Order: sequence, then structure tokens, then C-alpha cells
Amino acid sequence: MTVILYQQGFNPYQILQDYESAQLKAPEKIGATSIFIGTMRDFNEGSNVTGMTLEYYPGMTEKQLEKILQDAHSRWAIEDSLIVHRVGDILPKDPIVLVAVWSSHRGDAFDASRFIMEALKSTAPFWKKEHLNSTESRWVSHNTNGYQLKTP
Amino acid sequence: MTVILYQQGFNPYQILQDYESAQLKAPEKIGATSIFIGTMRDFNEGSNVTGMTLEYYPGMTEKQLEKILQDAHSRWAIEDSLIVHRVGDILPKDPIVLVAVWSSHRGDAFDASRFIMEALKSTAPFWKKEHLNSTESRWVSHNTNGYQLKTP
Amino acid sequence: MTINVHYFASLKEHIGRSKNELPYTSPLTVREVWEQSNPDILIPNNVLVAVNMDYVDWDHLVEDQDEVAFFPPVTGG
Amino acid sequence: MTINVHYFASLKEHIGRSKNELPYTSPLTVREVWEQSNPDILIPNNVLVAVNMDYVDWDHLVEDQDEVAFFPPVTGG
Repeated sequence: MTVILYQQGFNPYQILQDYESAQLKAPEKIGATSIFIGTMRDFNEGSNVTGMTLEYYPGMTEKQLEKILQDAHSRWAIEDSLIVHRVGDILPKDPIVLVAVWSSHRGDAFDASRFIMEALKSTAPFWKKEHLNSTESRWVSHNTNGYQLKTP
Repeated sequence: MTVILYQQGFNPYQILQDYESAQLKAPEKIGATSIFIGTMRDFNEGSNVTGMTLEYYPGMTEKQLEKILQDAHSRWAIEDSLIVHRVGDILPKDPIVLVAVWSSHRGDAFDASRFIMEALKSTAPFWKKEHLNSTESRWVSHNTNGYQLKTP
Repeated sequence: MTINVHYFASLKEHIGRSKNELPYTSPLTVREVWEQSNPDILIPNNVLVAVNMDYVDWDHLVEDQDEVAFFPPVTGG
Repeated sequence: MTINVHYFASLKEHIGRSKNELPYTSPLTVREVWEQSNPDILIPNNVLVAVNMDYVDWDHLVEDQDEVAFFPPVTGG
């Protein structure tokens, strides 16, 4: 169970590779890894977005992310989990968030990774300010619910 | 939409990094990437497993995997998708399958990647023979349904 | 006319071969392809069948040069 | 006794400052912490409140040296 906040850009695939070789618990028990990466688009709600500033609440942000992981571990049979989140100034195509869950069986990994993302989106203290051009910017008002989409 | 079968071991994170920099369509539209990696455990149904041979049906396997991706693209708003699957002789901790889905919004990426994995598990012609020790081996009889697990 | 028949995995071991050719004259379903290829072996439970690499039902009619495949439940991923 | 009050993001810009200290003598709810810190500003819709970095309800009672934070809906991820 690991939470990392980055002030600078990060490479999610390098982080995953390093984490698995250095820190992952019980790799021989792992049958399933579910990973989510959120990246910055260059558009949102009809506008071009040239950049973004991610504000957070030092101390509370980490505490809430750790609670989310503890909650996921209590609900599902998962072996390990990781949240990496960017803060500060961000450019389009930059990774913003990385969530990874390792488990024996895929149902647990899929369910837990999605739960972690939805909990993060609704309770972790981060606030995005989108820069529309050199002078104009706007706060993102709220996150949408990621479960409210068509399913098979 | 890409399907790759590997006779040898593969590094899923290297493949993802290479795919994103060389082949990914419309990276500035991507807000969400959902990835699943299946790896070989050293136990299954109560036995230690020392290795595994993955048989497939050359031609049909690729055809069915491509149909699964087409089906996912017709059901969800996704930008690109990838299936990588190992065949032949496999050792514990080796990656067996990699599924990745890129989309603007996370609901589509989560739903589509899980759909692809379940469709692969139930319809793609692969058969696992588990090696329990130097002389004994057994065919895996069937896959379980990954949706039949506790959810929040 | 001829049908090419393939078997995979545990079914291949059960049948004792990976393929056979089946000459035929009148219309055949894939069930009849099995029965004529393996007159002494009942179709095991859960066996799947594909024609030209697409899944079909057991009453699907084959055509000349079709590739018919029988195999057990798939266990990839 | 003193409460440390913090504001974040759009709420910080709306209030015009990122924090204040609030001296107090009798028991206070977090709602009263807002009202005494910002007597001229109604609590905007959807504002969230945390005490010592955990979410609380608006009638939660604060204690000496508590860190109270008010902020808009979160938008990370």
C-alpha cells in the first residue's frame, strides 16, 4: 500500500516496473494487475485547455488516499496497491493519476482499482484550475461519477 | 486496435510505452487508460504449479481477439485498444495477457477493458496445461467468470 | 468433397490425433462431421465447434474445403 | 483557545485569504467557525469541511488547536 505525490512529471510505466521489482509483496501470488492512468486532455467541456494547476491539501490529501487504499484492502482480496498523483503545473498529455492493484484473481483487481479511482475522484482533496489561454483560467467545479456510463 | 501473440516472454510496461509513443491514435484526446495484466501464479486449485504450456489455434485465436476488440469499439467510446497474449511454455510470474484501452473518459476505459478480458477468457481459443512437477501435468478445465465476485 | 477436421488441447489427446480429412457427398452438419470422423467416441460435454475459425452451432452445415475445429472450453487469459 | 482555519482553491479566492486564526471560549461547531471567521459571507453550496484532515459534519464540535479546513468539491484524478 503506497501513496506518492509528484510535483514533476512522472512516467507511469517506469514507476510500475520499478515498484514491481523493488517493492511488490508476494509476486508469485499475483495473477491479476489492474491499472488505471488518468492523463490531461487538451479539451474539457467544449474548450481548449492549454494547461492546468493542481492544488492539494498537504497532509490531508495523503491521509485520504491512504484511507482509500486501506478501505480497498478491507473490501477485496488484494495483495498490494499503489496511488501516484501529480500536483502543481500540468500540461496536456501529462499523466495526472496512476492507480494499480495487484491480486490473485482478476475480479478483485478490477473492482478494487475502479473503487479506488471513484473514491479518489469524490473524496481526495485535489482541485484543478484549467488554463484556457495566457490570461484566462477557470476552476473545475466538480467531478462526474465514473460509474454513470453505459455498460454491456 | 492491435492484437499480438508472443512465443517468448514480454514486458507489458515496455510494450505499453512503445505502443503509446509509436502507434497510439490521438494521444491528446486520451484522458483515461485502463490496463489489465494477467500473470502466472505458482499455485492453482490447491496445487503448486511449476510451469504451463499455452496451446492456441493459429488463425482463429487472432481472428477472435480482433472480433472482441471490434465489439468493444462498437459498444464504448474508446480511442484505441490492445491485446497481447503469450503462447507456448510459461513460467510462474511470467505475464500471460495484457489488455489496454485508451479513451477520453474513465467509465468507457474501465468497462471496455473488463469486457475485453471476460470475452477473451470465455471465447478466445487458448488452452492451459499446468505442469505440477517434472512428470505430472493437467489441462485447466474451464475459466471462471470474473464478474462473479463481491462488489462494493 | 472434403472437410478438414482439427482437434485441440485435451480433446486432441482424448481423440488421439490432431486432425483428419473427411470425404463426403451429401450435406453434413458439424455434428455429423464429428460422428463420421469419430464413430466410436461420443461428443464430450462442453465441446465447442468452429467452422473456418468462427463459432457455429452443432447443426451448422459444412461446405467443401471447410475447416472444422472441435475443442474443449477455452482457458486463456 | 484557538482554531486554525484554512481555505482552498476557488473558496480561497472567494474568501480572499488562505487562512485565519479564530480565538474562542465556548464550544463551537464548524458551522460557527465559518460564521465567526466570515461574518459577511454565506457558506457557498457544496462546501466541504474537514477537522484535523478528516471530513466532518457541519455540527461537529471543534477543540483547542484544531485545524479546520473549508474547500469546494474535489476535482482530482
